[in-house]
Amino acid sequence: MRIAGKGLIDRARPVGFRFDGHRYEGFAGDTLASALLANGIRVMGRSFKYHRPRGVLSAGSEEPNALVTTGLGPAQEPNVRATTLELHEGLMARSQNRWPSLGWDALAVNDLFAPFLGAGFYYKTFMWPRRFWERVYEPVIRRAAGLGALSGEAVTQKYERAWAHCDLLVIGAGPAGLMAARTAAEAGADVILVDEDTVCGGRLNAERLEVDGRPGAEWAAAMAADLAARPNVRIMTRTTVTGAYDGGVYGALERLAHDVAMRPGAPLECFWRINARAAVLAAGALERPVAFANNDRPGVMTAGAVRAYLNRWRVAPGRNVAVFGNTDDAHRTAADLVAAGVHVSALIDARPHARCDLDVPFYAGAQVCNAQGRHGLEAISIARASGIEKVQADCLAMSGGWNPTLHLTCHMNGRPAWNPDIAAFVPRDGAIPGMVTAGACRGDFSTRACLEGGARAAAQALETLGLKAPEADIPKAEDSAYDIAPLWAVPGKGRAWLDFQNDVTVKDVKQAAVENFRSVEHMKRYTTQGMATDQGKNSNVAALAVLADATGRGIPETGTTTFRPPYSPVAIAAMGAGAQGKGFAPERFTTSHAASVARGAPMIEAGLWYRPSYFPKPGETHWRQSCDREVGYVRGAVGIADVSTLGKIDIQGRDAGAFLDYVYTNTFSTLKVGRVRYGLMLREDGFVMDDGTCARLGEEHYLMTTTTAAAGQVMRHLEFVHQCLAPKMDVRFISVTEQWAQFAVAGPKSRALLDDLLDAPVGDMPFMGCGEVTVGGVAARLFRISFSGEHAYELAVPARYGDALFRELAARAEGLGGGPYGMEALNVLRIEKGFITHAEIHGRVTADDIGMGRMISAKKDCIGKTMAARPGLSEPGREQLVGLKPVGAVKELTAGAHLFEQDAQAVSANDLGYLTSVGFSPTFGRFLGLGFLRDGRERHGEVLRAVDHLRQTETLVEVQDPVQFDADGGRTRD
Amino acid sequence: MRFSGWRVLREGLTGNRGWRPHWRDAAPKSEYDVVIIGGGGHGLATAYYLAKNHGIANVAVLEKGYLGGGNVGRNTTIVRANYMMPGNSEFYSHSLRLWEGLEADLNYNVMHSQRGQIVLFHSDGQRDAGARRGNAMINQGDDAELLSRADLRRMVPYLDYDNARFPIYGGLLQRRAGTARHDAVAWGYARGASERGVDIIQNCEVTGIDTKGGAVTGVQTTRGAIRARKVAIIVAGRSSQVAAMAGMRLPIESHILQAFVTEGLKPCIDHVISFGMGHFYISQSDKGGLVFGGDLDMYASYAARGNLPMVEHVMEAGMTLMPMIGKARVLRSWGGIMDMTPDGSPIIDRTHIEGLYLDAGWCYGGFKAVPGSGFSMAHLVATDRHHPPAARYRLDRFRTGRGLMDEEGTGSQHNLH
Amino acid sequence: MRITCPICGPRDRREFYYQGAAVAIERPAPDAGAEVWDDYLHNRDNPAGETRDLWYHESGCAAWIVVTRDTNTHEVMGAELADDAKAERP
Amino acid sequence: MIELTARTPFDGLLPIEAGALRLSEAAPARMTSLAPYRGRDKALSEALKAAHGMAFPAPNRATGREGARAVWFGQRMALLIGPEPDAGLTEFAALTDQSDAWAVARLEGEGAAEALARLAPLDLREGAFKRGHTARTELGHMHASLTRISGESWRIMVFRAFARTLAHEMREAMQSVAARAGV
Repeated sequence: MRIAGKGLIDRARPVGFRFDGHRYEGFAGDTLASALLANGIRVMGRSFKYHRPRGVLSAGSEEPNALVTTGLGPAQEPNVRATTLELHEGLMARSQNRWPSLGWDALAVNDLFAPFLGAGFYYKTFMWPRRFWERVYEPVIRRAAGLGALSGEAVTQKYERAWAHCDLLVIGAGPAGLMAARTAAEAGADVILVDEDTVCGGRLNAERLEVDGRPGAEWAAAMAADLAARPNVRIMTRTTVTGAYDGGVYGALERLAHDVAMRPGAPLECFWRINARAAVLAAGALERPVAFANNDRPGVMTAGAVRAYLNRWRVAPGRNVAVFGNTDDAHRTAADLVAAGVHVSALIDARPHARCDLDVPFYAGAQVCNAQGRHGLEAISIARASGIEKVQADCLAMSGGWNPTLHLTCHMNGRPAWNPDIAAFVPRDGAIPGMVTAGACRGDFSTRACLEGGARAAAQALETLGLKAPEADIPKAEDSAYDIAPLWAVPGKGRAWLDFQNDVTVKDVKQAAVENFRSVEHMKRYTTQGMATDQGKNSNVAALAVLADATGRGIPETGTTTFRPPYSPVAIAAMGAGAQGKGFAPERFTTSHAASVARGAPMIEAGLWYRPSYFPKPGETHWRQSCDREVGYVRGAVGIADVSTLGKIDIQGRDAGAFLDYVYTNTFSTLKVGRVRYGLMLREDGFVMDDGTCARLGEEHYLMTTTTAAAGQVMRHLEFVHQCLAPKMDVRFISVTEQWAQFAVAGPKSRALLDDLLDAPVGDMPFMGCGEVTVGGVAARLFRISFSGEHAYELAVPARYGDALFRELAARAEGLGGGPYGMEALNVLRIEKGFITHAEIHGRVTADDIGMGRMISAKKDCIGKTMAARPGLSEPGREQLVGLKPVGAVKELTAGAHLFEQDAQAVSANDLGYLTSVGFSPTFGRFLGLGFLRDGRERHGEVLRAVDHLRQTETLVEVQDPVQFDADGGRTRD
Repeated sequence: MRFSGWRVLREGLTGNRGWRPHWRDAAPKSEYDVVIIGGGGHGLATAYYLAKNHGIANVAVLEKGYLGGGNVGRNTTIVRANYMMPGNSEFYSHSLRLWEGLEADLNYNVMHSQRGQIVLFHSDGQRDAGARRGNAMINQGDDAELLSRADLRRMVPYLDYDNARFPIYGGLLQRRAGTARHDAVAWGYARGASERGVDIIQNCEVTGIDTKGGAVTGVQTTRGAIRARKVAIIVAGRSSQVAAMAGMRLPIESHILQAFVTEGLKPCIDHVISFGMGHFYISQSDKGGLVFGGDLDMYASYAARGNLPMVEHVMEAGMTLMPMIGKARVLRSWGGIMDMTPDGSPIIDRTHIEGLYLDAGWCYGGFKAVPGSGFSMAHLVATDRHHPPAARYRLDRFRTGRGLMDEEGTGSQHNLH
Repeated sequence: MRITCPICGPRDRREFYYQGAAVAIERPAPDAGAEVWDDYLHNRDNPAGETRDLWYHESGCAAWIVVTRDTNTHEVMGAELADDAKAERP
Repeated sequence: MIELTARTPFDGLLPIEAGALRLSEAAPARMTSLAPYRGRDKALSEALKAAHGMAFPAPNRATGREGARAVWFGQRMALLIGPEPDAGLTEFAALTDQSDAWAVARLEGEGAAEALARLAPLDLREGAFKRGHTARTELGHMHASLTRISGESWRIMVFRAFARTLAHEMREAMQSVAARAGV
């Protein structure tokens, strides 16, 4: 019910919205919760387990009950707190976790079975019959569990991430935070002031308190305006600091105002990483409920929330309100209600000595012990020495005292300390390096103490930054003492809720203790206490107190559970912003990409690169047809392939040769200028890391190539070897992968093509030779190397000419009866020739396994040499690289099939090896494979079974040398 | 007390007054046959199988904090047997079979749910490697199926098939893989061991290992000295420190692995799904939270908490793989301490000290190993012989290079598998 | 987490690649024997507390650095270039 | 003799405009990495001064002027941007042609640093990253070089093959900044 007065709503701007299909009206400045309360709606949700009707408990992000779903389709957002959801025109919200309706929920029947559904009941049953768990019990449980639902559709709204940097981060813009920010700003520090609310002010916006002689909210607004005008202050409202991380890094989630988020190109939310040299935590405090029977009735809410609805949103949460507490806050609440013209039916103060100066029915030393009204509070029962009295009330404002919002101080494993004076945990100093706490979050509850504390904390933080804080001018404000009589759970029958959302009651905690879940972590895990969406913000301390009581220990020795990031939940889309679709990893395009796509080539991922799979021709209906044709180009005429993705590293210096001798197994210092050599690199553990060719371009100048996959790893490895193992070597290197566009020109007509294309004929460049050439006047490099077993070259030009050169090469190759070839053909060509890729050098093979044991030079040390000599890497019985061809009725080979003796069962004990690469060879007219076979080199000629259970194929294969095509290499050398 | 639906019913009708402690909190005696250092999943399981399989019940499990407070209480609850290297293959196969009978054995519902795990692949090369693995699984007697893109579209339609940075080529499904309620596994073993006479001693930290003439004689603890004929170190996340008490330097680096859970949601993900390109895996708990994680933070740590770069990387992977989870909100993140070995596979072995045994180095695969590890470790401690499924988990394999089990092919040096 | 690169200054952890214990820079002689090599490549102190580990400023200046860090608190105490760290060794 | 047509890395991708921000291609004629050999750092710097009029830059700094700059490019490495390198430099340093290896763009306009703050983990505040400062860093998962040319004008370099991704990432960031500014 809306009441008169200004508050922070704009009555000139009515806002229409829908809840569960019904149309209502609120005002700009409302939250969904305040607007629903104003419209007399009390039931806003259902609890998790018992599906009890629930109303709003709080007025902040800690809300456990009033969770709704907003949006439709890809914009559907479950579990939105009605208490922080800003009302905007057209907002459509729906209640959740109920069927068929919020008012009548079928699963509310669970409430009747509550005696059988106590803490941990599911660990003791549903075990028989065994198969029923997956088939019956679990599906039923899963359907009943959960809160809201995802739409199942991909998110379409934009989210973003960003970095910010500052000297001082102030978390919370209440009185303490505002004072801290101003103090630091005046000292010249770069300040970021963050608050989760839409406006600065914190509790000042919810109270009728004065600061500096003016209403607190007004004072806060003026402070915020002053700060906003300063160039060294950045105010970020609607922003929650979600986590404190190492090195002064804070995570923060910003929700953009609805009207800003709706602009084209604007994000809905931004996840910030704030790097702060120092921080002031001024996050305030959260009020805690009191556990008593049926304290979860709609209409029972925290006293602070009642005041917030009254003062900020000008909404009376009831017409006839009772107030129950154990501090002066109860009196403050009653006074605010009276001032707003709301009837107070009872003021119950648990403190026996309490006095009341208000004209309301007053109960000192009394406790509320029960609440009536299933769909909305109707009456409460008050227990006092004289007996139980029932009082009518449609709203109960309850306060069990305040818990400092110290969550961030726990994010680095800091444990809070128990302060018996305020019956609450307070943060320990230094829990987060560089962070100082101020105000209510350290247990200073008066306004004056917050203002002072903010200025003091800023001064302290500034000192660590080498800045001097100016003398702070502390405004006038209330400074009342905090007088609390701890009250956690009111004794009595009936279920008294601790964790509202997860339906954890005092009984559950006590039962957990009986069953020996006495550690607070055990209790939490056994009962699910504190594991709901509020992460125990409303209930952990009370549950701990109940456990302490049940186990006969004090609260400090019972301990605390740990608060972990995020402070309040953060959408996956926000923290993973930009990664959807292609954004997950950058895309790397070769210079021939456009030309390949224009030829219809499907482009496939190769690391971050894209490479053409094959180049289809009209009439071809299957990739194999294209592949076979392209293999034919290379074997019969000339084929063109872009090989620019291979890593290329330019290596120079006096010790370049010696350095290469150290990283390669074989020797490069003896390589002649103008020649190329194949090299093998090991990891230090003795297994093969990578292979490739290395050309000697000059006396002190080499060009190394790596595989596409390992380019980054090899670069890192070279830097490691140089900087960490051989820093005295005079050698420098830099990646030139992107500098050169490089193309394989392969096949018997490759030389003819190049003779015609290059500005001067190739001449008699020998196999494994290299040199500088020009093409169209452009300086280029030519290497006579081959990955296909044919007479072949690789031609490299500066990348700007890559596109033009590829088009030229492809066209000329076509003129000679060839053309471009893709990865599929490249793969078949190399399998025919027994050349390896990372399918074979998959990290577990030695040089000897792939038949290159002799490439480890005996004359010198190299990385990996010592460990390669370990017995396990050199003894007989290892799996060795072999070639395989089908010899039985089944002609197909599949990679991943395992090898067995013909008469052996296909089980692990008989496993002899496996196939790594297969392809159909048009050259041989049959499938060919490469694989690893135990002692394979001794088994050439044997016939084995290749069994692929997954594809349900079994093929008889003959073992042979990996090199199946042109074994003597004549074609390459010709 | 035997747990059953009838018992729950009876207690419910009589005010739930008959429940008793799930396990007995014991005070340390001065001497035991076997002292197990570490009251986590593996330690409790070892105690349980020592008592059950070998009749050795004069056993103490010493836990420095609360039992199950280490990795068994902070993992992502996945149970699977999809290994291909000899050694791992037979071990995890055995462990999965134990899982399948665990509830009946323990009389404790650990909610082992065989909802199936799908490992996606994103290139022909990954499919071939996946096929090698799947065939190895079947050779071992476990189940595996190769799924096509079309199969996947039918089973898990919410993956991004059309725009993802790394397209989905298919997947390897193990139907018998799934999840279990992690805490319950520790509690169930504790209850089973306790009922068989094992002493479970919480808040008892071991501060020294006593030896004489090359043989173990007992341990020093914060609650006094305890003599023992045999001592087993089973302390994931503290292996190096405890082994150092016996003068050992282990092939282990301890790392942080983070995990995440979202707010509760209505059922949307039925399987366990692993994203081959993004170090990302996800399942949905019975409570409705999406439980997911990624790779190590990649720096040695005992802090059991991580940092944003990996947090964000995990979220990025989720968004590219299944953008329908974007609106799910992360409720909580946490970390566990992973004892990483050079080849990514564990150690169950004797040590150079007679009577001192080591069960360590589970990397990030320890949860599913709990039954198998307990079973095999109990066998080793009781008989001094390696249990065949765990016979390759030798401490000296790195020195000799024999029997390395590098599932990921990243090396048998500390490359952080 | 932020690491102060001796060359680039304080930078976000994501610019760095982590290698492991800094013993990696102390490669034994080829003939040092199996035990020494086993220690070099496999066995680790793995301290809970101060440690020295090796990082590579991969998307920064490409320097390999030795970082002194606390594995319990993640506090970064300092960093030096790997070749400086090597030069300091006796 | 055939004629090969040259294409720039951002061909067809830039410019991009959003609000006050503009991203355009700024491909220099020549880029050469200079990596001094052991003990030749000082000699290289002097030779560089004599030949091209600028000293070898200190870490994270650029030297020279418009048209001829030496930009620090990593540990003991600089990138000479603009001139054809003097042949005499090869005595002191490994010189490697990088002219085609990098996609070079210029970002200008109010809010440029804010747009970059969407992608780079660097402190780009005016006081911390001044005119003439440069950094090797990460830009949306890409290795990058970032230089503040003047107040709101930046040079951004990524590997040539990443040009399209950079254009996409920058467009998103620029649009966000523009939308928040209400333009």
